[in-house]
Amino acid sequence: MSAEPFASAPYVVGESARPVTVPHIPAQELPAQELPAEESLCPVVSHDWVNDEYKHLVVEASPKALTVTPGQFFNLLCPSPDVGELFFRRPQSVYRIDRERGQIEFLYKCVGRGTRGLATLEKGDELNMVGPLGVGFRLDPAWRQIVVLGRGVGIATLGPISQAAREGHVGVTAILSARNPDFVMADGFFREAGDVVSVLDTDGTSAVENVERILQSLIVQRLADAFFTCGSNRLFQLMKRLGKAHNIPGQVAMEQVMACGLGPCYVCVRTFEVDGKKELRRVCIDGPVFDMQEAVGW
Amino acid sequence: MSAEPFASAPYVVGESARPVTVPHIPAQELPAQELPAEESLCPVVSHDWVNDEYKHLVVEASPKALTVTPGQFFNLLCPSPDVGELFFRRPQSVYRIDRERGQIEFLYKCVGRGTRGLATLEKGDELNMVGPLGVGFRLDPAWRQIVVLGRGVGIATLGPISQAAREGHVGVTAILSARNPDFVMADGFFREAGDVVSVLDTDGTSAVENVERILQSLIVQRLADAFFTCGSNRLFQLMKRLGKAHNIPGQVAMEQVMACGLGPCYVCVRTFEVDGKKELRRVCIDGPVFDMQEAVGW
Amino acid sequence: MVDMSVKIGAVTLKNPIMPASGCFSTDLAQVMDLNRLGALVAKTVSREFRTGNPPPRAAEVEGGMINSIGLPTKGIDYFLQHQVPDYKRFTPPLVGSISATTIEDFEAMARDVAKSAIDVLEVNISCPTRDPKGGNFALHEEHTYNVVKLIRATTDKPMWVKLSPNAGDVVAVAKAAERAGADALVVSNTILGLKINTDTFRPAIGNKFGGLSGPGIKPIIVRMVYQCAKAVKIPIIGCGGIVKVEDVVEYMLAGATAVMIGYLTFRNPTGMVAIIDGLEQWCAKRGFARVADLTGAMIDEAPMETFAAAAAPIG
Amino acid sequence: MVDMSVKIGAVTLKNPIMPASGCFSTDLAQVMDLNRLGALVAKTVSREFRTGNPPPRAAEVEGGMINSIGLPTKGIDYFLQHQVPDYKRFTPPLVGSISATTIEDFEAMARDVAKSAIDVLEVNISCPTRDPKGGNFALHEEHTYNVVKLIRATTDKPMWVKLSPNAGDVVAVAKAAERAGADALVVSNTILGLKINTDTFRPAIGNKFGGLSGPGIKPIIVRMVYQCAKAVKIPIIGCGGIVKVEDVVEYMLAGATAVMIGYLTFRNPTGMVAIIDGLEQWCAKRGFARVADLTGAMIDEAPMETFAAAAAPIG
Ligand SMILES: Cc1cc2nc3c(=O)[nH]c(=O)nc-3n(C[C@H](O)[C@H](O)[C@H](O)COP(=O)(O)OP(=O)(O)OC[C@H]3O[C@@H](n4cnc5c(N)ncnc54)[C@H](O)[C@@H]3O)c2cc1C
Ligand SMILES: Cc1cc2nc3c(=O)[nH]c(=O)nc-3n(C[C@H](O)[C@H](O)[C@H](O)COP(=O)(O)OP(=O)(O)OC[C@H]3O[C@@H](n4cnc5c(N)ncnc54)[C@H](O)[C@@H]3O)c2cc1C
Ligand SMILES: Cc1cc2nc3c(=O)[nH]c(=O)nc-3n(C[C@H](O)[C@H](O)[C@H](O)COP(=O)(O)O)c2cc1C
Ligand SMILES: Cc1cc2nc3c(=O)[nH]c(=O)nc-3n(C[C@H](O)[C@H](O)[C@H](O)COP(=O)(O)O)c2cc1C
Ligand code: FES
Ligand code: FES
Repeated sequence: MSAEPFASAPYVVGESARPVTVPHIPAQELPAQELPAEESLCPVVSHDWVNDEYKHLVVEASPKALTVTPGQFFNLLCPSPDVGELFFRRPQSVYRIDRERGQIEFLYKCVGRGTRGLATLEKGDELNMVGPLGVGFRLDPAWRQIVVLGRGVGIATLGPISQAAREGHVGVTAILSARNPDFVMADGFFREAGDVVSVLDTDGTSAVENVERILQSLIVQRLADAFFTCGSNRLFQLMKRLGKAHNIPGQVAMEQVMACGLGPCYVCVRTFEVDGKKELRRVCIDGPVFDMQEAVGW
Repeated sequence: MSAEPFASAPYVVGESARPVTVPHIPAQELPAQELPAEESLCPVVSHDWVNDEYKHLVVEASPKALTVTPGQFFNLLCPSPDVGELFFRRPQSVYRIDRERGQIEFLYKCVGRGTRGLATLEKGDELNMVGPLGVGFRLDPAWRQIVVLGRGVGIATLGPISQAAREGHVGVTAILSARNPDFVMADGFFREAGDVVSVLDTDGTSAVENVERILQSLIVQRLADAFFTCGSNRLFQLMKRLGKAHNIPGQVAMEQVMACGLGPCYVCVRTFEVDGKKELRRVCIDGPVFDMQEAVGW
Repeated sequence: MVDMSVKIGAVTLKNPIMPASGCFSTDLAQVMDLNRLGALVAKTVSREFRTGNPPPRAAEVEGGMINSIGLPTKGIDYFLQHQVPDYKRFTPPLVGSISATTIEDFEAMARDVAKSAIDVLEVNISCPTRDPKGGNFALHEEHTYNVVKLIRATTDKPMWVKLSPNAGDVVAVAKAAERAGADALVVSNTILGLKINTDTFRPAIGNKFGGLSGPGIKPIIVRMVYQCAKAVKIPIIGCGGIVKVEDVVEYMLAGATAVMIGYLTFRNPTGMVAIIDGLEQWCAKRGFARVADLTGAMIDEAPMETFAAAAAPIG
Repeated sequence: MVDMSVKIGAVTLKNPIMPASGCFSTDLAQVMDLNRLGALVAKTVSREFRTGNPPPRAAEVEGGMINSIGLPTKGIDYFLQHQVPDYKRFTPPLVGSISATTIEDFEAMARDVAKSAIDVLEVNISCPTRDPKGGNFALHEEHTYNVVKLIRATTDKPMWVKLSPNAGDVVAVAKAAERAGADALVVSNTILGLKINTDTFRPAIGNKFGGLSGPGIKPIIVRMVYQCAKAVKIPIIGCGGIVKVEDVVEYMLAGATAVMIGYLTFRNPTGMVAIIDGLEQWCAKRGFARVADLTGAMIDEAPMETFAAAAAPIG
């Protein structure tokens, strides 16, 4: 076809799912430094349904994308699942980092247009990702045993910190809460990192009181130097209460609707409380991982 | 995926490229009759590049779509070639009707977003078409020899009337005007129907004066009972002038940007002149084929 | 079984889905059963023959389309003698839309058209393409009051007044129309816009400015419907960018009693019928026995999803 | 080589591409070189600390997005002590944006902020989310005149006034701002809209109403830029829905001297830089030696594609 493209980059052109530019080297006024994040196009390596609602996506990542640390996220330009446009990107935290193969993995739940569009990607397609973004989890070298408690998509977010703990020879107990056995995801993956306890709605084991008993017993056994949680406000409140009572430091990964994902727009705020004073922080750049005692919940 | 679809039909859903409803039987106040047109989904049988700019599309048509007559058109819901939406359908006249195989063919030029999007359809994909629409060509049983004169995409529109003429044992001389030999399309197809004369920009034969000489000679040889044209305003003006001088009836297929394609919106008007009085007519429902002497041109 | 009927003053529609003026004619019987519709709405007519504006008359824009048709019409006599009987072959109530450039002519038009077999008189005081400088009655509350008042005095036919989203204070205009005796408000006509062709440097449509319609304008018009519904007691008909069942629901939640649909018909010629069917299913699934119960059912409070909503004072 | 610089009164920008206030911060240095931009534009600041509005603060709509952030700010002292120096690490001129609810406070804010190292004072009299009833200065020409006049008296810094598309007569407001001494106009802020969640029946964003931005509003704002450019002599900065090079060209043809970009950065964080590069290429290909020559270069006549254009009288 010899005709001129309809419109130039970025956005409306056929090229629009592609990254729009290679970031320029900062001007000499700035310390010559690597930019920490970028918009990159990552080929899909595999993309499979884990159960009725969740998909597991593996992409070939750029070198910069591979610098992602546990708890950080990427802001994904999902293809549209229908004839309408998608106007926002969708944030997804990284579920597994395979630096050897140069791959990054996501585990996500299909809930609306964005994730339904994401689900249409096939092996070989390219995914436009911005990242790595945000403040991830911190591991204190003094900790010997940590507890991660996840429910639903929260399980995905807790993957890399468990992986990192194992690599740092820190023991991990993963409590994975789910509706039924089909939704206990990645337990094999967590088992590589440490002990796994699944709690279910179907047999009532996921009840807050039962999870509290499990946590209490881990505390008694001195298997809980630090708490990590994601995915359930009820379970977060439980961990926060126990953490406070037993003086166990904790971190929580939070979610909020985002527009920019980078800090400027103040769309993604959540409430925090420090010394009895409430304040709003941005999930995208102040988080998504926050101190458990400062977070108020959602 | 167990989640509810994001939005119901029509339009924004994944279903939105599908026809939105089966037309209801008219209420009894109306004579129970078949509706003349419909929105239908037609599987793509083949779709090939003819040259750098033109594509040839064959679809499996619904029974109603197959009632299309030469000069009529379909209003096509083209897929978007980029991340933006397409808000208008695109009209394309039918290029070949194969009632035996139940297929309809289009020959179109890729000029902008709509046709570039159309070009992305692959064998097996479905094309949403509204039609058949408009008033097509008329063949007078008294005519023994007709002349069709087309340039560019206009050639496509003249295909079915040449086909119909041959089936009615009417002789056809097709004058096909093009930039260079690559753009003399479908000459084989026209050759089945009658004589073909190609005139080119490259060797100067497409000049209006030369085409005039060819037409004059056909008139002298009594091979021009009626004129048909499409695709070039200059050539239309030539045929109109000669037709008027020699009292040869003529028909012209016209184009105009459309919104509804069905008559209500008055977007698609062109100027016509009858007895010295100018008036506007709608290309979609009063045409696209008009009396050559009444059309003013474009 | 869902009761799909809605009442707009004295007029009962068998469902809340109508075409928008200028986006509908009996030509659509080519593809659909017009008797399915809640009402039929004719193209705006004015007294004299009008050619309309130079082509191109429409173009795609990012959120839908822009048009400047220029209200072509064969005039009132042709409308009364040919078009009204043509529409009357079908069963739904017929809404006749009128336009004029002077208040006196509007009064005379209303008198003449109201005497015909139409069921509702729609007063189009808001076409953005008539005067590019924006001198439409619906831009100003006094002009609106004056013209509606005068028309009200000429006829008892149900009168719907079509407002303009280009007014700075649409609520004031809505109240003026209500005070002057409108039976319902149509919110609204198109939004004035401009598209320039960056190849030719010329306007994309012949009349330069045009009116925007289609999905992109919906959030603006939904806001206006909501604001007007809080301010007036007469029913409101939402119009702007409806392309799916949820859009109708959104308009009704905001306070609309019924809706009009324009652009969708260009995209999906039988879309209105699909929406009627889909809306009935939506109501059934959500447990609404009457579609009319959706009107104004929006819950005004913020979505209390987060503690922050409680913690953050509204600026 | 294309001369990409543009002059806005006394200020020269090395190219016409700037971020829009509230859609930019030095946080973007995470992904791009901020020194590429024509100017840096800070988020609007007001005197006191403001928390902003309850989440959710933004949602997708058909033509882009709706937001009601509520102008959260750490206040003027923090802005002057921390944010101005932070921005001043970069080379492009710095535009400081201020807001206030009273005319007196606006005057005091302007005096205090203009004394800092900012290069341009942007007066945001048009944020649609401050008062949902719409009590913004930029809705009315006298209010605009009064506040701009008072601010003008306090400072010689270049002053850009940001208008509201919600004004009924944006041209009158533009003229009032010019008369009162504005050096340039930003056309414009967001359009007031409403999105209702049809699952929950609640507003989609915490503050109920929000401002629309993104591609869907472009034809409306381009029209306003065109109208204002015909009516005032001071430069106009186009702002609304720019997502590609051609959108910038369209705004400049309509009369804009430069543009501001908001939404695009959310979709493509480095989009502004891509547009700067693409605009230069576009100019080179089209034979424009200076990008500034695009300003107002629209050919006003209709596209004379058809004889009908000549034949049809404009209604
Ligand atoms: C830092 C972060 C990490 C995340 N990691 C994961 C993950 O690993 N796996 C996973 O399944 N999900 C994750 N999410 C949630 C994921 O972003 C949302 O499920 C997704 O954006 C929903 O988009 P949608 O269009 O499919 O649904 P929508 O129909 O848009 O919305 C469905 C729900 O998702 C919420 N939502 C919509 N847009 C956003 C947005 N931009 N940001 C956050 N929430 C939104 C809505 O409030 C609504 O409750 C993460 C979110 C954040 C903020
Ligand atoms: C009755 C009829 C039959 C046609 N038959 C054929 C055919 O057989 N083969 C063929 O190649 N082309 C045909 N055309 C022209 C075809 O419709 C346009 O080329 C196509 O719509 C361009 O769309 P686009 O998005 O690719 O280009 P755009 O970028 O939208 O526009 C490119 C050019 O096409 C014109 N155009 C845009 N939209 C329309 C529209 N809805 N209707 C008409 N013109 C438009 C524009 O004015 C412009 O000059 C026909 C047009 C009509 C009205
Ligand atoms: C092509 C076209 C012609 C129109 N003609 C008229 C008209 O004659 N009278 C009128 O009141 N509104 C007219 N309108 C406005 C529509 O009735 C409607 O108010 C507007 O299109 C918004 O609805 P939509 O977004 O569903 O199209 C016209 C709109 C279009 C697109
Ligand atoms: C999230 C968000 C925050 C905004 N904050 C401000 C602001 O603080 N001050 C201001 O003058 N405009 C603000 N705006 C309006 C933008 O500056 C701009 O006028 C508008 O978004 C239109 O441009 P766009 O379509 O390119 O986004 C904001 C817009 C958005 C989307
Ligand atoms: S999403 Fe913009 S600041 Fe977090
Ligand atoms: S395209 Fe609507 S009347 Fe022809």
